[in-house]
Formats: sequence, structure tokens, C-alpha cells
Amino acid sequence: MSEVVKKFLYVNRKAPYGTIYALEALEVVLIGAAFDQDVSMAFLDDGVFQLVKDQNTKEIGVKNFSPTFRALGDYEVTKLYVEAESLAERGLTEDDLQEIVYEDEDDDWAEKPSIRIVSRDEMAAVMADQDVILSF
Amino acid sequence: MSEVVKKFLYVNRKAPYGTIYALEALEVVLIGAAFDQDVSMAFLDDGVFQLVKDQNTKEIGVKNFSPTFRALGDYEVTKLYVEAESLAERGLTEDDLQEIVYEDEDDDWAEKPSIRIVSRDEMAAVMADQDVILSF
Amino acid sequence: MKFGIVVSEGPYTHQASDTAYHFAKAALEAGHEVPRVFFYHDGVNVGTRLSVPPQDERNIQANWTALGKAHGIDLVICIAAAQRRGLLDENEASRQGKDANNIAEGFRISGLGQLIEMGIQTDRLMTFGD
Amino acid sequence: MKFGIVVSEGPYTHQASDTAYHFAKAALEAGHEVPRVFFYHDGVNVGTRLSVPPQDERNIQANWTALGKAHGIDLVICIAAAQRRGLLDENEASRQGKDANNIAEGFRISGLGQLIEMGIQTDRLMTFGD
Amino acid sequence: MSTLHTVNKSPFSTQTLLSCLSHAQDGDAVLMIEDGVYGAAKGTGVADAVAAKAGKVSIYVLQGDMAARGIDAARLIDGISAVDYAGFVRLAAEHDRAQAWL
Amino acid sequence: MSTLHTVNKSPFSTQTLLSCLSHAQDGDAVLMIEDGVYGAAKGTGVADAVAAKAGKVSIYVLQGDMAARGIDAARLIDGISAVDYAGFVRLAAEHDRAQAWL
Repeated sequence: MSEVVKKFLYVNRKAPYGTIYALEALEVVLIGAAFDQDVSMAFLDDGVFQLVKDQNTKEIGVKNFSPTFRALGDYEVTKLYVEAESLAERGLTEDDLQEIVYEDEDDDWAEKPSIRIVSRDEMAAVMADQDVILSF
Repeated sequence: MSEVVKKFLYVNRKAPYGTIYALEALEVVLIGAAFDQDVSMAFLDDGVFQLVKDQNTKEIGVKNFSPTFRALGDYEVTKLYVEAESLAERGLTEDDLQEIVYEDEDDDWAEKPSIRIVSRDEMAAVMADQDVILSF
Repeated sequence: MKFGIVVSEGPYTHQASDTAYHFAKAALEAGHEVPRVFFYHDGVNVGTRLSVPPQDERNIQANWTALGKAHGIDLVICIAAAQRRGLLDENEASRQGKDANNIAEGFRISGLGQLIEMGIQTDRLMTFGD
Repeated sequence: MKFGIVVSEGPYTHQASDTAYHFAKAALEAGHEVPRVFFYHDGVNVGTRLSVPPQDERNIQANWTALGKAHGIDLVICIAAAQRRGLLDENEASRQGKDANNIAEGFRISGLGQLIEMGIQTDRLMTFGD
Repeated sequence: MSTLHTVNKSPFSTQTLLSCLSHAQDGDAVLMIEDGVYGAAKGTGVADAVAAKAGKVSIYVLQGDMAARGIDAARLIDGISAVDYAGFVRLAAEHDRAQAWL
Repeated sequence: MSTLHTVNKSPFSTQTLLSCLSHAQDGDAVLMIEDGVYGAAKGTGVADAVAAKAGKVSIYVLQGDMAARGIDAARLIDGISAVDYAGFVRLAAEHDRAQAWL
């Protein structure tokens, strides 16, 4: 595809299921993976709810798309930044989130965590380091 | 039409123009006037912005529907409750709102104000006194 | 008891039309009546027959059409909201000089008066929106 | 400079598609390029030819069609978002076994790859949504 | 005479829940649905405001929406009860009117 | 290297403006558009938070959206400037990237 490599950040600030943005953001990320760009995802504000484990959508009749996050590593999407302050305000810790890992090809395919808990200031720095920011 | 007279309250909590809810709420109120029910409108939270005077939508290319509020009296919609606390938080006073009046047929067609500034507790009491609440 | 239901948001984008559907179904199962559902604002988009949701997702339009048919629910799409958003039946399409229509089976297009009438004639009016 | 534009909300319901239109127009007037506008989420509904806005209101679809034509803008509707919401062209309608289509002149339906490509090939990506 | 209030927005994103709680009358019921269910969990930035109102109004949360969002019943603020869609219908029937805080 | 942030929500309804301001870097610009313009007025419940940031980031408000909502230029917080759509385009071109706070 393209020779250009840009830094793409997908910013997720909304909760899943109440609106479709979280699901349709994930669809963009999966398609975008084919373009060999430098991809990161940011989860802040209500976006951190997308990663909460044990989601069960049976009663509301809507597809549970949360397992898809665990497949991101296979698409070489391995940087999922999650804001600590957003978690804390929502009464959540890292233990409440799904475990999401990837195999690092530069380190003998060692399994490593994709989720990186960062402070608000660190999140701001991640945002300021991008070429293209897609907001959902 | 119907013999039944119910108390209908139209609750407006959203600002105009950013979304269509304020305009489409007004369309319901105008149609509803033909049904001879006991109609009130509530403006609270960002809904109070709908009544601000001197709206000029020329540059954004969207129709300015704020003059329609002044026609409500002709449709016998004469009770526009506006929450004082919502105004204060937004730096507004009654003087920032349009003047909206109606002619009181029970008082020799004397011109009277349709806007009634009420406290949050009074607004809650208005809400609790209704048969049908339509939210926008 | 008679429940009137207002759906104010479009399908898939917001959960409102799903919640309204589950509420209507539960009300009917409990022996209540749901004489009419009124689709307003983006809710009118629930009534398009042209949607093709992914195979592993619910079909919101088909769910409403089936529920309406099974229980004789009057599924009314607001004409003013529908015109802005491009939801037409055959009659409206011909009246507006449009070459196609997209309304789904079981839905009909009518005026806002149907919403007020629903408020008058039902015991409870429930709104699902954003 | 090249601007890529994303429109994420439907017409009339949110102001996003209006703001995007005014931004695109101003960018072109300032001598910039707008090679593509990508309609995603409810933004796909901007591209229906079946809408009939009130006569004293702007026609959002017609505005985009005209701007696109005048400046050769590629107006792309996301296929995945469009399928869920019932926005089809002739090809998609036949592929999905639907008896009608509703896409407006000047718009085309394509994949999400067009959004990523726009991000790569333009200097600034602007998103208008809710 | 009492009201069933429904709230469908996250209390961390919008002011909707707080506005609802400040208008609910003693004896009313508040039902959290859709993204509104996040307001029912313990230990959050809004939990104190919710708990303070829980004595005066009855607060419920919709079971299916809770489960979808991974909120375990053990995490509910004391005094908040989960209901299913049938329970939602019962609440709507028991109260004299419904008010949706959109 | 700097960012143009756009905010299109009322700061009285949602947390969007506050979240944007807490992530904007010194030297960035924040442009209030659509319902976001309400954040530019003096004397409101959020004006202090906005004014406190106005020294570190440049804050702008979209003229057409202000006028539509009846906000007079005299009511703007000190240091906030109004721009038209052409000014919006200039801001987008001058900064290295745009981030929409939706």
C-alpha cells in the first residue's frame, strides 16, 4: 500500500452499547490495520468502560463486541493507552479490565500486555505526538 | 376533538441549533395546541438557551426559529416555566430572554407575560402535577 | 393498562429503539396493551426497509415489524421528521416527486397529531431517546 | 494544503454536517484542497436523495452535491455504516436483494479503507460529529 | 401520586442524572437504563450524590444494561435494586407518570 | 508542534470542555463551535475554569455559532477571540493536527 507511515490515534471517550461509536471505532481500527501505519488507541473518560471485563449483552439483544479487543494484537494494534484518572473517577482499577496481550516479534514473540495505564499528563503527551487523530 | 383534558408538559433541556430537538419540540407543541389540552412548557438546564433574545443564524445557514416562541400565545400556549437556577448557572437573567406575552381572554384580553421564572423546587412541583410528560 | 411509546433515536446508533422494543414486548407479555408506537426525530429511520444489519446482529426494523404484526400495534412514523430525513412511503414519494420509497412493512407515515392523541388515549406515555 | 473531512452525524439532527460544509467551503475559498469527505456513523444519512426539507430550510444533501461537483470532491459514504442504516446505491441494492436505492447524486459508497487513505494522503484531518 | 424517572446517560459524561435527582420528589422512583446504569456503582465520583438521594427516592437499575456493561450486582450502591424489563413495566404501571431524562 | 482542539458541546451539559482543557498542552489552541460556544461567556458556572486556562492555550469561538445563540461579543471572557469560518480554516492550517472532542 502506501509508503508513508503516519502516527494514527483512535480516541475513545464513549461507553459501549448506549451508542454505536465504540463498535464503529473498532471497525475502523481493524480495517486501518491493513495500511501499515503506526497505530495507537486512547481510552479516556467513558471510553475506559469499553475495556471492562465480563460484559454480557444477552438480555439486551445486542452483539457483545468486547472480545474483539483481544484480537487486536493479531492486527499489530498493540498500544492501548488507558487514562488512570478516568478509571479512578469511575471506581475502576486495571483489574476490572480485560487482559489484552500481543506477541512481540522483536522479542522472540514474547507475550506482552497491550494495555498501558497512563496518567492524564501522559495521555496528553501521547495525543500531542500524533499525525492523525480520529475521534469517536 | 377529544373530550378528555389532560395536563401535557413539554420538557426542554437542550440548547437550540447544535441539535434539532428544540425545533422539533416546538413543532409538536404547535400541532398539539389543536387538541385543547392543558399545555405547559418547561425550560431547564440548557433548554433555557432556547429563549435567549437576539438569535441571528444567518452565518450558520440554519433557520432561526426563535420568533416562533412569540407566536405561542396565539395557540393558547401561555405557561412557559423557566428555571431560575438554570439561568443563574449560565450567567443569564430574565432580561436576556425574549419577551413572550399572551392576551388573557378571562381578563379583558389584557397582555400578560408567558414566561414564569420558577425555582428548581417549583419546577419539580410543576413536573409532578402532569398527566403526560414529553421530553426533548 | 395502555402504554404509548415514543422512539426518538435512530436504529443501531443509539440503544433507544432497542430498549423501547424490549419494554413493549415485556408490557405485552404482562397483559398490558401497546396500541401505538410513535417514531419521532431520528427514530423515523427505524422504519426503513433498506437496512442490512450484519448477520450476527439483531434486525431492529424486522423486530418492530414482527411485534407490530403479532399484536396489532400501530407503528407511526412522523411525517415532518421523516421528510427531513428521507423516509418515504409510496404516496409521499409520488407527492414529493421522488423516484423511490423506503418504508418497511407494518409502518405508516402520519402527522404529529398521532403523538398527541396517543398521549390522550393511553394511560402511560414512555419516551426512549437520547 | 489538503484537508480531509469526516462527517459523523446525520443531517438536520445535529449541526455537524452543516459545520463541515461551511468549513469545506471556506477551505476551498482560501485556496486549499478538499479531495475527499468521508461520511461515517449517522453521517451516511446526509447522502440520501429522498429527503424533503422544509422550503425555508437549507438542503444539506443538495449543498454537498453542489459543492462536490463544483470542486471535484470525492463524497464517500462508508459501506458498513450505510448497510446498517439503509443507505444503498443501485449496485448494493441489487447485491442485497433490495427493491430500491436512495443514494444522492455525487455520492459514492465505499469501504473504511477510504477513510484511512484520506488520513494518510491529506495534511489535516478534520472530524465533525457529536 | 408519584413519578418514574428514567435516566439513560452516563453520569460521568453528562449532568443528566444530577438534574434528575435534584427534581425527583420524595416517593418517586428513578430507574437507570442504558448508559445510565453506570450511576449505580459504588466507589465512583458520583456515588455519594446518588447514595444521599437513595433514602428519599427508590433507585433501580436495569439488569440487562448492567450485565452488558460488566457491572456485577455486588458493586451496586446499597439500596439500589436491579429489575428486568418486566420490572421496568411494573414500575411504569405503579407510578402515575413517566419522565424520561434525555 | 501544536494542536487545534475543537469542542462542540455545551459545558453545562457535558464534561467535554473540561476534558479538553485538561489535555490541551501549552501553546495549543481550543476552538469552541456549535453548542460549545456557550463556554466562552463571562459570568457562568464554568467561566473561571476557562479563564484559568486562557493564558496557557489560545481560546477561540466561532462567530456564526455565537451569533446564532445570541451571545454578544461583549460577553466573551477576556482573552477569547471570535473567528469566522475562514479563521477556523486558518487555525486548522497553522496547527499541526486537529483533535475533535466529540
